[in-house]
Amino acid sequence: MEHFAIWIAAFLTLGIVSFLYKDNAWYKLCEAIFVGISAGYWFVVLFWDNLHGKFWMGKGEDPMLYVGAILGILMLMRLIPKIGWISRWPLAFIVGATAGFYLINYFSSDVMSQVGSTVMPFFSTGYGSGVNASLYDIIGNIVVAVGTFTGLVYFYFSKEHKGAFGATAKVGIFFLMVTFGASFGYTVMSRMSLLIGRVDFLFGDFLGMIVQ
Amino acid sequence: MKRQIPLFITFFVGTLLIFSVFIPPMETWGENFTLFFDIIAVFAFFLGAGNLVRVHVGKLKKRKADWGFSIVTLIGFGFMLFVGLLKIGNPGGIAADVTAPGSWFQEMFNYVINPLQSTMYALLAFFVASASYRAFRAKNREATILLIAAFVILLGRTPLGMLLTAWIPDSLSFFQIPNMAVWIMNSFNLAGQRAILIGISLGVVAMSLRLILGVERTYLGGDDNG
Amino acid sequence: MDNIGVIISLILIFGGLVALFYGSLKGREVDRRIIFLFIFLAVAAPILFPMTFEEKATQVVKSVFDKVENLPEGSTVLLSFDFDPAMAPEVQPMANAISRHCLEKGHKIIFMSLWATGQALLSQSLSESILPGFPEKQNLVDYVSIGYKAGNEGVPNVIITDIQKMFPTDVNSVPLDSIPIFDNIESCKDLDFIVSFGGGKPGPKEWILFVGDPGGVPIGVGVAAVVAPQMYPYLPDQVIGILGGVKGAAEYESELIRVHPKFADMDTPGLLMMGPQTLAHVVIMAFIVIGNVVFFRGRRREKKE
Amino acid sequence: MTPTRLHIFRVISISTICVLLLASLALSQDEATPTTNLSTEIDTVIIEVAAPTSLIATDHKYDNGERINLQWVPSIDDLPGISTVVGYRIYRQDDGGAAEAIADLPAKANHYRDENTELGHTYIYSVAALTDGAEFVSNPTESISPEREWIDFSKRYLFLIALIVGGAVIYFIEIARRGKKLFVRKIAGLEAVDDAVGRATEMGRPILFIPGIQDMDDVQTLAGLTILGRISKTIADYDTEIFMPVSRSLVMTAGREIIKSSYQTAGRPDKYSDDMVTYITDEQFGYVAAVDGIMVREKPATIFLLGAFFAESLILAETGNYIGAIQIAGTARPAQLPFFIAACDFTLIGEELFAASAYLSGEPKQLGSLKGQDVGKAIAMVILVIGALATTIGTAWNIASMNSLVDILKTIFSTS
Repeated sequence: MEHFAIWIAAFLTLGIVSFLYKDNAWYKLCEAIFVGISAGYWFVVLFWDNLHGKFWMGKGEDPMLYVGAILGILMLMRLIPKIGWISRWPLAFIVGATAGFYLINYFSSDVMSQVGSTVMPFFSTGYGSGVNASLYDIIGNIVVAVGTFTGLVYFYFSKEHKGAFGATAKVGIFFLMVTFGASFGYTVMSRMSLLIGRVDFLFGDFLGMIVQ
Repeated sequence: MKRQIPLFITFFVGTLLIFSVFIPPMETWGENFTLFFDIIAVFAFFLGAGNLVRVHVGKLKKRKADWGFSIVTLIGFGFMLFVGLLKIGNPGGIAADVTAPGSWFQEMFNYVINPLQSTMYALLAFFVASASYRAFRAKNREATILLIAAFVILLGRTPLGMLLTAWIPDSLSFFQIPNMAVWIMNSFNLAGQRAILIGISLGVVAMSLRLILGVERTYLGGDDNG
Repeated sequence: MDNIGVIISLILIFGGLVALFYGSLKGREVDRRIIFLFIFLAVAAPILFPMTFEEKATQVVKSVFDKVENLPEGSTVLLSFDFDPAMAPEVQPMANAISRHCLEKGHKIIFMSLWATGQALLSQSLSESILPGFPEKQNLVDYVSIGYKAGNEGVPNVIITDIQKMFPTDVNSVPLDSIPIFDNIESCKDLDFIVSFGGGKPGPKEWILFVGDPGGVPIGVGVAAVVAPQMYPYLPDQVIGILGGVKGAAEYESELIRVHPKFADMDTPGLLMMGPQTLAHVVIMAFIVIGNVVFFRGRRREKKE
Repeated sequence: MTPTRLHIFRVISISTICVLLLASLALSQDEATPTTNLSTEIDTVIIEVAAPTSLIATDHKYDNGERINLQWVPSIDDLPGISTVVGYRIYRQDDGGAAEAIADLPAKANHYRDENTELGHTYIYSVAALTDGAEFVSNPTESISPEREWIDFSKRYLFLIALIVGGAVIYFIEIARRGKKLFVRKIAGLEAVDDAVGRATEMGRPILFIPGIQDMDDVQTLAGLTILGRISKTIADYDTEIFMPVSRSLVMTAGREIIKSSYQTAGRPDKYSDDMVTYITDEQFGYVAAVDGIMVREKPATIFLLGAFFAESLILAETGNYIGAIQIAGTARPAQLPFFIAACDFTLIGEELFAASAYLSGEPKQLGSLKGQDVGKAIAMVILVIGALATTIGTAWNIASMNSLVDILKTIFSTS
């Protein structure tokens, strides 16, 4: 069984990789398997967790469940063309709830806490710790403050990027570009380790070429 | 009417959830939303799965290009439903968790989905390389900055970065490339991320308000029969 | 055999890159499949033919190394394995390297873990990697493992004043009172150095906040790569040095071999893992250079026309 | 200054002053709860240990009456070194019933929060110091009932600032509704949208729209879908082919609704087909495998990647780039932005994704909401400057007034 499984895994691995050369039947086969099996997987998991788990197992415990079920059934009204428009109700519910939920969540975790953490002294390693920073930290602190400020200027919509404002926005773009370049470079290592894992599997588990 | 009711639902639910954060007796309403959402999503899944089957059966019937692979998809989907809903080979029988180790369902995950997943994920290593080749070119000032930042960080992640700047005395170790790389991550990167995050959340606030107030109603589709 | 493989693959990779560079001088673009092939070679070759590159330790790693190196013989060091199997590939190599270094220098080591799953990894490290190189070292005299105790950050918070209260015995139920290492050690304040290996919570940060800061004990940390940038603000006062990810481990291993040639034959998972990483990074940088050469050649040609 | 700019300026300055005033008021009322910690160092061995003392139960503030906080002074024998106290056990009497153990805590513990109380019940608590085999119980508390608060005052600043920013958004929507012209600058990626659609029409090749891999409960998906609403109108007008593979069934439903109505508005309902929007699979990389296949086989001329993306961002964008499609991407996941920047022709960075639908609509009301957003940014910038300067001056020269200003800011913006 174990051996067979390794062969299957190797077959699928190589099939996906073959896409890098060009689209081909082997890749199409793997893709078809992937789509069919994974769609089935999620369908089953959601069925047991959300339908069976909530309605059969915890029967009647929470009347709220039935509100959800009604909304779900309204969703299925799409299948009946004449009253398909009812399915907009659960959709409207989800949109409203998402909007309300996110509005305040994002506001507290990103606006409030991010703005709060910009309140930082330049010459200290932290708030209330006296003048104790090295040149390294001081430059770093100033860069963070300037970068955040100019970055926000870049995103400002109400003013044309011209004159002094435009120049500040340019500095903002400069910071964003450094950010993007740096995070790109930093991520390379973790992406490579994924490949190392697969190559390790192919040469080690599958071909047995790695002696250790 | 067909449009008014959904608009009202959006407004009502949205406002309620905003205020629920500030009203302790309503603090669990956000969780209820998640519960509702999960349930609606399962019902919607019937539509999705139905669509999947319809599309592939259609391909099969019309003998469209690659119809053979549609058979594979349909068999795979049906097989997973079969072993998953009946819990075939599950050591704990029908009462056990569907993903119990040893069940056919879970074995399929381990031996088929898992290698496919991780290989697809591993393709990123190749695409990271081809994207760097093409994108990091000094076409203009912004691209040049992007290029330099990426290059310094890449250098800093290899022994090369240290070798190139090893002559710099320890007292000036800041200028050694690996240390510069870290410094860039801690200062420039932090600043950029912060500006982006603040911008995003303000964008979310305005977007949410447009939805709740009904200024934005695209998601409802058209006025008539629907 | 291995050496021939290494040489051939390096010639292939770098010869190919030179050829592509030459082509780029003529303004020739590189097909992306060629790039893919090079990435594959760069990752596969060092896996098939183990290839290591000497890493020169950066200051942050070297400070940890120097601390261990310069402590007087017989000092007591605490090494905490605060990680789970998911983090292990990144963090375990450095934990092994530092443990070996401590034993080599004749320091006494107390091993422990703040993670339930860390204890198994700790005993695996001990029996498979660390101890085999030191047959003369005795349990309870030269090293001891006191294992895992529940309580998260509460554990360091307690052992800063009293180790025995949290750990009445070691992993084999030997009372701490009867263990020679603990003759002069009552709390973490009596330790000469503490290193925490981890990346989650509880982990290095908790050691800094609950033991390093209040107790004044020097702390070193070994963390997963993604966490490393978050540790830098603690330098140099709250943390002596930082080992970040596989790269940190590789640097430490390199330094260890350089200073103590005795370790030349030890297993160096950090350096081994850095092999494919380094080659892949170099290949990507080479392609960035080639891309720019192609770009500038093309632009010059446009201007001429 | 133009009137609009004056408005923004006024809103910002007035709101900043309001916040600072309210904050200083509130701060003066806040009282810190003193933490008691009376550990004494004694070097004698006591077989019997003293029970914990000074046990106090208080209602947890700003909740729905399901929490009670306990605080006590640990046993004086709970010392570093030779202590025999191994932990504490909390007992609770519910409505005069028998005392039940509800929690065990490690040694040194001096507080506990009971998160399982019910409104209307009365509770009496006691704490026992545990040794090996024995318990030494404290005096019980007075009986206490959890209380329900109707408004969570601990979130007052969050409410206030959200009110100011939200208010500004609504204010500008209203101003725009009344017919006032508001200026919003061009957003680079969005200028390209029409061209990109036009290109696909000219080439006679389809447009691929990818709304990310998250469901309708992610606001980024909603942003992507509203942009789809604008784009699909142009598509319907030009009669270009659009294809939208999705990884969530609900997104499929919503996507169909949107595209269908665009075709109806364009007067071509017969051209619309449900096949334009297809569900693939919920599995992240399964979806990616299929979309990659679609890209290389259908060769779309234009690809939109607008929504929530994870690691798959680069796989999709690189494949799209390979087939030579014009790609317009946008996401609010900062980790994926570098990859879109590298591989796509235009990238909507974070906030721009949300602004896009408003901008593309061209409706004054929608543009007004962007102005409101700017008020939020302006506040952030003002706080950043004031805060950084005040805290720098305050810490460097220890100036009390600066330090108290910083304290106020820290209090307002602390979210915990």
